[in-house]
Amino acid sequence: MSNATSRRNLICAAGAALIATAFGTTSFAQQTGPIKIGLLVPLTGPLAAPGIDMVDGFKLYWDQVGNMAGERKVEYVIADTTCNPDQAITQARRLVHQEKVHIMIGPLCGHEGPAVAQVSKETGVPLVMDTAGADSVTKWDRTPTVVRTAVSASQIGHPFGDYLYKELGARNVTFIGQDYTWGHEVTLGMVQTFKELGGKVAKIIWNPIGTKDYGATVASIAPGSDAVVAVVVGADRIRLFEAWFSFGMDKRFKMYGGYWMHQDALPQMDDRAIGMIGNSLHYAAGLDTPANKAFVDAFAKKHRRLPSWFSESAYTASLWTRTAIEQIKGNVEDRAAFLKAMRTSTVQAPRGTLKLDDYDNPIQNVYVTRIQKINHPAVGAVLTNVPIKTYENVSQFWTWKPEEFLKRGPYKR
Amino acid sequence: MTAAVAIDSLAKVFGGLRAVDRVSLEVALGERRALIGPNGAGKTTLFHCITGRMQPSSGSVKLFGDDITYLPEHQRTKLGMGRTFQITNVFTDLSLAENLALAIVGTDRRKWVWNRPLSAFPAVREQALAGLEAVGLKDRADDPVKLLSYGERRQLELALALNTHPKVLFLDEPCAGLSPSERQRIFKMIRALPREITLVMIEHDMDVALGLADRVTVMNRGRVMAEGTPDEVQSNPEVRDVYFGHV
Amino acid sequence: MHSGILQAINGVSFAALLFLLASGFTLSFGLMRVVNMAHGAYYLFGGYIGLSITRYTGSFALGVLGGGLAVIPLGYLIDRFLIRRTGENHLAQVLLTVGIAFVLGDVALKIWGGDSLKVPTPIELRGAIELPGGIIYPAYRFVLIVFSVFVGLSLWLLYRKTQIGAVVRAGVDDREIVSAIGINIDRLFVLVSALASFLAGMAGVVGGAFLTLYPGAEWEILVYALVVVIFGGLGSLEGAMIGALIVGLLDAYGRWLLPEFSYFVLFGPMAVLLLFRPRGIFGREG
Amino acid sequence: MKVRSYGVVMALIAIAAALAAPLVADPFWMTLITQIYIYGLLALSVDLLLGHAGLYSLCQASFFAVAAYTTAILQVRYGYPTIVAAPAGLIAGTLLAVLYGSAVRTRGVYFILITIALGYIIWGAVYRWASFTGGDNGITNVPPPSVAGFSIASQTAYYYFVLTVVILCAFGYRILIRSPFGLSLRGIKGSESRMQSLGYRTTMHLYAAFVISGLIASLAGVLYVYYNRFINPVAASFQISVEVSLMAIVGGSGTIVGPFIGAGVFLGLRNWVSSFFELHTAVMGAVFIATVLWAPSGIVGLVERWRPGIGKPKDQP
Repeated sequence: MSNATSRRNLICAAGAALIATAFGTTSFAQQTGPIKIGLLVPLTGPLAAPGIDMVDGFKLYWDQVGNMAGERKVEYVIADTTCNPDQAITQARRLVHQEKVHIMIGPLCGHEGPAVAQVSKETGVPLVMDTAGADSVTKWDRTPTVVRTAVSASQIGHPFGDYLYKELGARNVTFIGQDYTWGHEVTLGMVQTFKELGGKVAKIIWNPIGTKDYGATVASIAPGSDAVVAVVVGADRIRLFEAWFSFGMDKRFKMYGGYWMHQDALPQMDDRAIGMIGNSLHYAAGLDTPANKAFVDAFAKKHRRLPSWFSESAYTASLWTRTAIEQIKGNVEDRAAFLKAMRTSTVQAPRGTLKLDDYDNPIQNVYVTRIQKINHPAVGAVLTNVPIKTYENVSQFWTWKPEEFLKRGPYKR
Repeated sequence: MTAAVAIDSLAKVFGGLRAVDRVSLEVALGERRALIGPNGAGKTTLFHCITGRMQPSSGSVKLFGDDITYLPEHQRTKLGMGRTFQITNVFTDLSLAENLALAIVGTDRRKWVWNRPLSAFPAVREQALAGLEAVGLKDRADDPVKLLSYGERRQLELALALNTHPKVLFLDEPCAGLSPSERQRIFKMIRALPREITLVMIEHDMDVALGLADRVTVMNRGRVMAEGTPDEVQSNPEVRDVYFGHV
Repeated sequence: MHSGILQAINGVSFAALLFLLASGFTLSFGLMRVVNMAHGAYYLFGGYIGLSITRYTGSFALGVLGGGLAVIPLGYLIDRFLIRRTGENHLAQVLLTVGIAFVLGDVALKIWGGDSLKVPTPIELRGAIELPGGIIYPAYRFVLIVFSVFVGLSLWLLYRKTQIGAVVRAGVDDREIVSAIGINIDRLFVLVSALASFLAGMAGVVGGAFLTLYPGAEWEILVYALVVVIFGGLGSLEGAMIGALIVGLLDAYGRWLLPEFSYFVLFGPMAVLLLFRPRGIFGREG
Repeated sequence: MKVRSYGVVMALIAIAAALAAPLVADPFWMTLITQIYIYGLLALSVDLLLGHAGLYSLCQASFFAVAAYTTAILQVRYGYPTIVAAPAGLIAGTLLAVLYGSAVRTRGVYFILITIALGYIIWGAVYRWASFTGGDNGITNVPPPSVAGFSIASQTAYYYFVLTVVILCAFGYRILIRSPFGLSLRGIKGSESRMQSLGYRTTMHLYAAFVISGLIASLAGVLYVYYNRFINPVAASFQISVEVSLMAIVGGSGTIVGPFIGAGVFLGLRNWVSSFFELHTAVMGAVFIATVLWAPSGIVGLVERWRPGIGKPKDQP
């Protein structure tokens, strides 16, 4: 994107305040109007449910702080991306040019991530990338105006490979992976650390999103496997769960969820899940910390269900954004200052303490969780993920040097 | 001299039904032949087999001595075969002039021209107007066919066939569904056709058929039951029994 | 070997579901010449309604029946007031029914939300049964195969051995004949369209119990159903049976043996078949 | 010639408005209008088959996507300049149309179904062949088009570029549909049997139309990838094929402006309604239902109906 265009767009978007930018000064005309934040999520389409989870987490946070940040009122616009990158781009452009938002938060779907990042690059409007987990965004294709508050796909994969070998004692594993970028990166991240420790991959079975029949998948698990690991998303999570038990696989293999039994899917599963390893994830609703308890209780009270990682993610993205806005005293017109504040602040989120690394990805805990039935005062008896092992302060590069990792290139099947 | 059309033991079978049963027929150059017979005698099926709309189950069709049994329809048209349809088959969404233009360029390479508008071909327009004049529709050249009456459409049907410049023209009940006065009109047009054009015509109306034709072929149940001059056919007792008996 | 057999049974069980959906689609095309792209939406709606009934009454059987029955009036209204107005214009039908499917899908999203929901099955169907040779197979899918064979057989008997079936078959061949012999073709249409809706709704419930229901499911399953009728030939009941088996088996073996080419395995042969036999295996030429 | 001058005046007004748009519209509207031109062009490619030849193709997204992907991959992955990448995209999309053209051996429902199947093959390919196409993430950061050191980088410049291409295409298209070949397509739509008896090898004419349609769709694909700077498998999806055909119908099938009007209505509605109404897909569906039932000739048809005295051939002096 040329200078001419970005300047033109900047001017259109933020008006006179930005003329100062052109002169390179640091004094900004502080505006007094409301701060506008655009949330990009799918409200329709296959990922509508996680999208609504995000909206609920997002709104919960801003309600709690009275829609204020840096002594300015906060207004938000929610745009439906339908989980379609084309629509995500159009909506992001609408938010920037028409709604004149100062900051964008989102999107959800992995493939929308690079698309919205591009709009941020074109227009200079900061993007707080939430939930969309494409590795490349904070590794090979970084954009100066984009920071990530959620997670990189392989970041949650690496610890699980370690756990699989060291704690679960697995040596010969069949992986069931979802066949798209997020699935590749999570699965192959696990495979990488598992193999480096000496583990053997018996087989990787790739399933496209929306695979209707998991019967074929469970039937092709390599016979000698001493463990099976699942990385599945969307409706596939429930289909795999059904197929696993109805084919009697629970009697033949040990199954571990690498990325599987999320809070939003658990109501569709049943008590057979109890005791299973559900996920390796940077968030678990059953996390026993005061910060998380407060968040879960508030969310459960309002929505009569427990928050999924999507809810927590949007909540934390908002929290982080507000922390940065407070730091710059509400002067969101100074985009550079805002981004700098995002990059330097440390946040106490429900999921733990967060801080961005030099590549704009949070360093955070990753929790391996077990499914348990708990009694929540607002929801009643409910299945949830309870951490059994915490990997603390996990970097997106795991234990490798960033340069090493970057040189190795992205995970590809 | 080779015949214009020569059909040798042609048959068409649908399932178990022999719609056309080993029909042999020869039409001489310049001859006007009427094909008559009761409903379901197989006349239209025979027509379809000759013009290439259907593939015969067996037998052969020759046009000016060349075997065209398996030739696709559009190539037959290039060899000089023209036809009309029993159920009016014209382009209702186009204007009359456009209808004729399609017929005029259909047999030459101009039909493939894509980079010049039709209006860049004044000769086509002229020819179309002439063609319309021949059937008395010239003043309606730019009307859409939608606005034409049924009778006028039958005239256009004939004009379409004539403008592929056929040497042999197959007319499938050209007067079907017309009022007596309209029949007379079409009848006159057909009669006024140049004698070089060989005519094969299915006709229900005996008067029309007999008044126009040099020779008449009578079909019944898929077979030829009689052939001859109009007078011969009319006096054939068998024909009288099968055909005129109904009238 | 063991896996091979298991995949075969898998393919057959998926085929059983596809047959339920495709048979209605193919019959309504055969008789009424209607291409109904909203058929997938009927599946989804039936499934959701069946789900609600099952949750409310606790009876899966009632859910299946109710899901099927509930779609009948919906299908009737759409047929009577919308599709009928397009006459025999397939193009308009395709567009119209795509529009209807959009509306129905969005309404379903509004009512049942975006979660993927599973129709709860009775506890006795949740386990696995052991087949000779040590093959463990889900009881539910086994019952589904049996159920589908039963439905298929009933349809076949209805189609081949009864007065109504004879009239329908005649109608598929030549509609004018049917009107000519004084049969009320409209009533026949209503009957067949009700049957097609019923089958689609029922398929939604039984399918929703193992494939789950979610926004977008209607298009995914519709594409499979289309492939089934393309293989089998539009309008042929036997074709729908064979087509469902082909698609089910291609899908199962394709994903097992050539996982990376699973889309080609399904659509490739179909495209080739269509080029050489555009009307499918049982479709009539000409 | 009242009608002709009316049409010319309207076309001139439209072009003048399009030329002036960047002066008044904000950047969001500019991107939306650019998008409308590009999808309008794709809808036009559908309509060559649909509105003229009477074939309903549901694989237009395949040509669009193959052209866009080819251009994107050559530019981003292999660093070829626009002068190579853009024509290569056009050629790749058109070659696919040459291959897929065998679908014209079928008619009616069968044609519709076979094109759905062919469309899914391309979708499956770009989706699954992740090492080459980037899979679900697609290909990002396509550079702005630049030829001989001259780069069309700004949004406004690209807007004018797309506008120019679209106007040229519209003129070319206008000549095409008014040519004897164009007339032959409408003839085939009206009565294929009659066309055969008039000496036309109708399948060849339809095949040629299919390839031309593929070429136009490919052109839209190349324009799209430089507009969006991004491409992913959604571009090849069945959904896109359906949507563009609906654009053509809603706008007015068989006309040149119709598909563009349809694209405007569709994209405008989607962006506008989705900002305040959750059930926007249902609204879209309702628009199609209404169009098919009550306005089969689309918006252009409605306008014609409400414009008494003009546009009817009878009124010509």
